[in-house]
Amino acid sequence: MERTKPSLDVAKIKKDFPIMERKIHGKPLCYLDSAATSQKPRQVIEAVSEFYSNYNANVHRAIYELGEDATRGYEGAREKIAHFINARSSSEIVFTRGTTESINIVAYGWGIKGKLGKGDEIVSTVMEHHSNHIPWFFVQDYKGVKLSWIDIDDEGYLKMEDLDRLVTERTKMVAVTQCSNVLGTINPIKEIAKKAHEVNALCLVDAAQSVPHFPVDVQNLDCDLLAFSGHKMLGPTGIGVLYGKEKVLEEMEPMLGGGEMIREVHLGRATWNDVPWKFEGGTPDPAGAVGLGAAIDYLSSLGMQNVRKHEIELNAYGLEMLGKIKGIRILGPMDPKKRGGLIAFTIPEAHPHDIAAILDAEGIAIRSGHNCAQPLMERCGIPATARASFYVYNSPEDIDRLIKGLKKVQEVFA
Amino acid sequence: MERTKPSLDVAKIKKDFPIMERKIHGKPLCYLDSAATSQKPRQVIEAVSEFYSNYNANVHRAIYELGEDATRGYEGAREKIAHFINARSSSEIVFTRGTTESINIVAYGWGIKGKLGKGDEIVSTVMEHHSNHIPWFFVQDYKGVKLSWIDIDDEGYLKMEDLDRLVTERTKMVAVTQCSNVLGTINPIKEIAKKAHEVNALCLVDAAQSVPHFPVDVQNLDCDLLAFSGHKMLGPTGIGVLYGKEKVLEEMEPMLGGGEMIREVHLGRATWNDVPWKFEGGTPDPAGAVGLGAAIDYLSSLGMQNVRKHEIELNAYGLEMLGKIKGIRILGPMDPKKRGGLIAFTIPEAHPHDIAAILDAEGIAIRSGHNCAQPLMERCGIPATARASFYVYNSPEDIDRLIKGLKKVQEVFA
Amino acid sequence: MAYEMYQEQILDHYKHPRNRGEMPDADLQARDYNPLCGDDLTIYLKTDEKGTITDVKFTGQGCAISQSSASMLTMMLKGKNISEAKGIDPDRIVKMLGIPLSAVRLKCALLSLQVLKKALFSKELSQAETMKE
Amino acid sequence: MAYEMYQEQILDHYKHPRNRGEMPDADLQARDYNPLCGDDLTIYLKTDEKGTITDVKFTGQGCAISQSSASMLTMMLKGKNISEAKGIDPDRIVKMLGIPLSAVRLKCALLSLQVLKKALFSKELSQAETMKE
Ligand SMILES: Cc1ncc(COP(=O)(O)O)c(C=O)c1O
Ligand SMILES: Cc1ncc(COP(=O)(O)O)c(C=O)c1O
Repeated sequence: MERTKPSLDVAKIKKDFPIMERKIHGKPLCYLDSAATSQKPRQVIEAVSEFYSNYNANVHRAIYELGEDATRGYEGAREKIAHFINARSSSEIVFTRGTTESINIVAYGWGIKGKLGKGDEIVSTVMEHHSNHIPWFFVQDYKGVKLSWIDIDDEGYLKMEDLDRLVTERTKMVAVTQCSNVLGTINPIKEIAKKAHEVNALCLVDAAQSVPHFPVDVQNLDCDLLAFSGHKMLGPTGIGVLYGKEKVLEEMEPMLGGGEMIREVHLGRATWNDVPWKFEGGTPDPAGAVGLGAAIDYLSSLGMQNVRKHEIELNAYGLEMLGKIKGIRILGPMDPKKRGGLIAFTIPEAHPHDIAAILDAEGIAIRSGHNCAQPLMERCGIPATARASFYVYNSPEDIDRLIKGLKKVQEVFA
Repeated sequence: MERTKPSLDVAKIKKDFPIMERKIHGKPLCYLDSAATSQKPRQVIEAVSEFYSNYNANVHRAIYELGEDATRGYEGAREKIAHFINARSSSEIVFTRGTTESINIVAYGWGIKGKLGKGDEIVSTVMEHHSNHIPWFFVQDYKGVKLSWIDIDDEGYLKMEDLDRLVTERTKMVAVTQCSNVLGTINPIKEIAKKAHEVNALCLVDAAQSVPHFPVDVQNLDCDLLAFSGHKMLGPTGIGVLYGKEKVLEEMEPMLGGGEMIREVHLGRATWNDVPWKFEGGTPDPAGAVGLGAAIDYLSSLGMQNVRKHEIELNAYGLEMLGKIKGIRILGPMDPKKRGGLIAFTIPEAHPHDIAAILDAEGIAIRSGHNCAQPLMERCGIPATARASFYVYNSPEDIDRLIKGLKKVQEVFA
Repeated sequence: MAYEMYQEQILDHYKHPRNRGEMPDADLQARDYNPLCGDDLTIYLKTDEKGTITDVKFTGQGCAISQSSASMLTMMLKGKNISEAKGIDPDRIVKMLGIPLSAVRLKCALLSLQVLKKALFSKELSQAETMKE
Repeated sequence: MAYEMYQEQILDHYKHPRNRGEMPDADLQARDYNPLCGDDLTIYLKTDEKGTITDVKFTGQGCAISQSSASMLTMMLKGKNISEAKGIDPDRIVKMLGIPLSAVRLKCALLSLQVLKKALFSKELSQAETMKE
C-alpha cells in the first residue's frame, strides 16, 4: 500500500524525545500508551530545568526580580493556555493538578457548596472515566441530587435520544467527555452544550483526551467548564487546567482554602481573591505551568490540525491491521475519523494483562485493565481491555510491531 | 568576632545550586526567601529530568517495564519520606500538592465529610498561616463547629494557659504549626499533642516550616496528622505530603474522587482503595515525588542536625546584627535556639515593600507583606513585615549584605 | 521476563484449570477483586468435622497468573487441615508458581491466597460479629 | 530599577503627603485593599451641586508608591468635574508618577485610582440599589 505524505515528520519529532533512545529488554521502545500519559520532549524537560536553574521563586507576592520572572513565567503560561483553547481571557484559566482535580473543584465549588438540592439532576454518560463519575457521586451523596447516564449504542456512540430524554428542566449540569479513553468515541459537545443551555443547565467537558489530540475551541463549543491534564499533552506531571466562563467561575466557591486564594483574612472569616486565583489555594506550581507552556508551544509548532490528521492516519492503519486478527473485538466506532487516536481491543486467547506482559518483552508498551472506566467495562460486558494509543511520536511502524507482538501472544497462548 | 567551625560547608553547597550563579541587577544573588520557597540543587533538577528522559510512565497500573520503573520511583520516594520523618510505614505517607492541600484533605475528609456537629470545637492558634486557618473556617461554616485560637505572649510564644483553657471535652481537633513562618517560634508539639489526646482530640501539625529545617520524628511527637511541602525543602514545586497515623487515615473520607483512589466503581456508587492511595485521586505526580526523594537524599547527606545548627548560627548572627539597627522591631523570640531560621522585622523609615524593592536593587531577595498570616499581623498590630529567611546555602556574609542593604534603604528614606 | 513467566506449567493450568466450578453447598467461601486489573476470584471450601478440607473449587476471571495460581493452590489444598491451610504464606505461592514476578504481577499471583485466607477466617469473623451483636 | 523608582518627587509625597486626613462629612467615599501587600486606602470627596470636586482627602497605609500615588492624585482632583475625574485612566497615573513600575508595583500605583473610581461610582451604585429595592 502506498501511503500519502504523512502529516507529521515522525522521525524528526522522535529525536526530540530523549526516552525514545531507551531500550526495553534490549529492544527499542515502542510507546503506545500516550492516552495514559505522554512522553516529554527535550523542550519541555529543559523548560522545567531552566525554571529551577534560573528563576525559581514564589510567584505573585515577591517584590524582587526573581519573583517577577517567576510570575511572568507562570502567568505567561496561563496566557498561552487561554490562547490554545481560545478562551476569552486568561482569567478563565485555573491551574490545577490535572483533570481529576479540575472536575472535583467544580463538584465541590458548584455542587456540594452550591445551591443544589433534592429534585435537581446531573446528567452524565456511561462512557466516563472515573474522574468524571466519582465527583458527581459525591454531589449525589451530599446533596441528594439524582444522577443519570446517557447510554451508548452498539458502535459506541452516545444515544442522542437519551440526551433528549434525560436532560429536562430539573437538569442542572451535563458532564460529559469529549473523547472516550476506551471507545475513542468523539462526542458532539456543541450539540450537548446547546441542549444543556436550553434548560439552563451548565455543560462541563472532560477534555483529558481531546485537548492533547485535536484543536479545541471553547468559544465554539460554548461549554461552560472544561478540564484537561498537562501530562497527557507532552507537559509535566502534576499540572492541569480548569477552564470556566468567567461568570460561572465567579459564582463558584473555592475548594482549597489557604494562601493565594484569599483577599482578607480575620479569625474565623475570610474573603476570596479574584478568579482565577480564588481556586488556586496554596503555593502554585510554576515549574509545572512553565513546562505546560513549553508543551503547548511544541504542539502549536506542529499544528493541532496536523496532529489530528496524523492520528486519523494511524487509526486507519491500526483498525485495518488489527481487524485482520481472528476473533479480535475492537471497541468503539470503526470510522477512523470519528475516534481519538486510540484502539482498545480484546483477543480470545489471552487476558489483556498477559497481552501487555508479552508485548513488553518485545519492547512495546500498551495499557491493559479497566482503563479507569469500570462502569463502561460493565456496560460492554468485559472485565478489561488491551489498549494501544497514539501520539505525535508514533508511526505506522509502531503498529506493525504491535501486530507482530500480538502474533507472539497468540503463539504463546496457542 | 571569631566564629567556630561552621556546621555546613556553605561554599561547597552553594555550588550545587545553579541559580546561585545568577546575577540580579549585576550583583550576585543573595537569596533570603527560603521560607517562601527554597532553591533547588542540581541533584533534584537532574532527578526530575532523568525521570522524564528515562522512565516516565503512568504508575501502578502499567504492566510494562517503564511503568514498573516509574512505580518503583514513586513508591520508593514514599519510603524515603516515611523514613525521613520516622513514620511507622510508607502507607502513612500521602502524596499531595503541598501543605495547603494536605490540610484541606483533612478538613474535608475528617471535618466536612466526617461526624462533626454543633457543640464540637477545633482549637488552633493566632500564629497560623492562612493554610491552617481557612480549611477550618470551611468546617466551621459547613458543620457549625466552634473555632478558637490560642493567643501569643509579647515574645511570640504560645500562651500555654490558653491551651489548657481552650482544649476541653468538646475539642475534636487541635491544629497547630510547628514553626511560625513570621515569628519563627517553635511550638511544643509533643506537649500539645498530649493535651489533645487527653480529651480524645486529634492533633494536626503544620510542618511546612519545620520538616525542611530540623529533624522531625512523628512517632516521638505523637501527632496524628502532619503536613509539609516539597518546594520548601529543596524539592520540586507542586508536591507535598500528608502524614497520618494509619488508623486516622483509614477513618477519613477521600477529598478528591477519580482514578487511582477507587476499588470498585458502578454507576452511582464506588468503594475506595486502601490508604494511602485512597487520598491520591487522579494521575499522580511521579516526577515531583522522585524530585522530593532526591531532595531528602540531599538533606540527609548534610544531616538535619547540622542544618538545624547552621540555622541557629545564622539566627544568632542575624539577631545580633539586625538588633543594632535603630528603631527596628524584630518579631518573635530573641533566643536563636527557640526559633526557625527566619527573622521578620519592620523599620520605622520604610514600608516592607520599599525595603524589599531597594534590597532587590542590591541583589538581595527577601519577603515583604503579610506573609499569608493576616490574623497574626492583626494581632501584632502591623500591616506587613520584611522577612529574611535562611537555608543551607546561606552564610553570615548574606546577613552582612542584608545589613548593608538596609543602610541603603535608610539613606534613601532619610 | 515475560517469556519466563509463561512456562508450560502456568499455561497448562490457565488453559485447563483444575477445580474450576461453583459449589452451592460450600462450608466456607470468599470473593475478592484486584482493583488494578480486574482479576476476580471466588474460592469455595468443603470441610469435615475434623477440619479437613475435603473439597475445593474456584470461579472467576483474570489473567494467566491469577487463574493458574488459583488452580495450583486449590490442588494443594485437598486433604489439608484448616489450620495448616491458614499457615500458607506468600513465599509458598511464589515458590509454587516458580516464575519471576514483578510487583504488579505479584498481586495477581497472590490474589488466590488472599481469597483463601478470607474464606478460612470468614467463619471466625462471622462468629465474632454474631458475638458482638 | 528600584533607585529610579524612589525619585525625589515620590519620596517627597510619601514623607509629606498632601490632602492626608479624614473627612467626616464627605459626599463620596470608598476604601480598598491590596490583598497581596496590605496597602489600604480610603478616599473622601466633597462636591458641589454642579458636580465639581471641591475638596478631597485620603487616609490609609502602605508603601511609598501607593501613598505617593494617592497624594499626587488627590492634588490633581481639586476643581475637576466628577465626569472628568471618572475619565482618568491608568496611563494617566503611570505618567503622573513618571517612574518604571513592575507588574506587582503597578498594583500599588493604581490602588488610588481604583479607590477613586469606587468612590465616584458609589452614588450611582447606591442609587441603582435603591431603585432595585
Ligand atoms: C507555616 C506555613 N504553613 C503552610 C504553608 C503553605 O504551604 P504551601 O503554600 O506550600 O501549601 C506555608 C508556606 O507557604 C507556611 O509557611
Ligand atoms: C477521559 C479521561 N478523563 C479524565 C482522566 C483523568 O486525568 P488525570 O488522571 O490526569 O486527572 C483521564 C486520564 O487518566 C481520561 O482519559
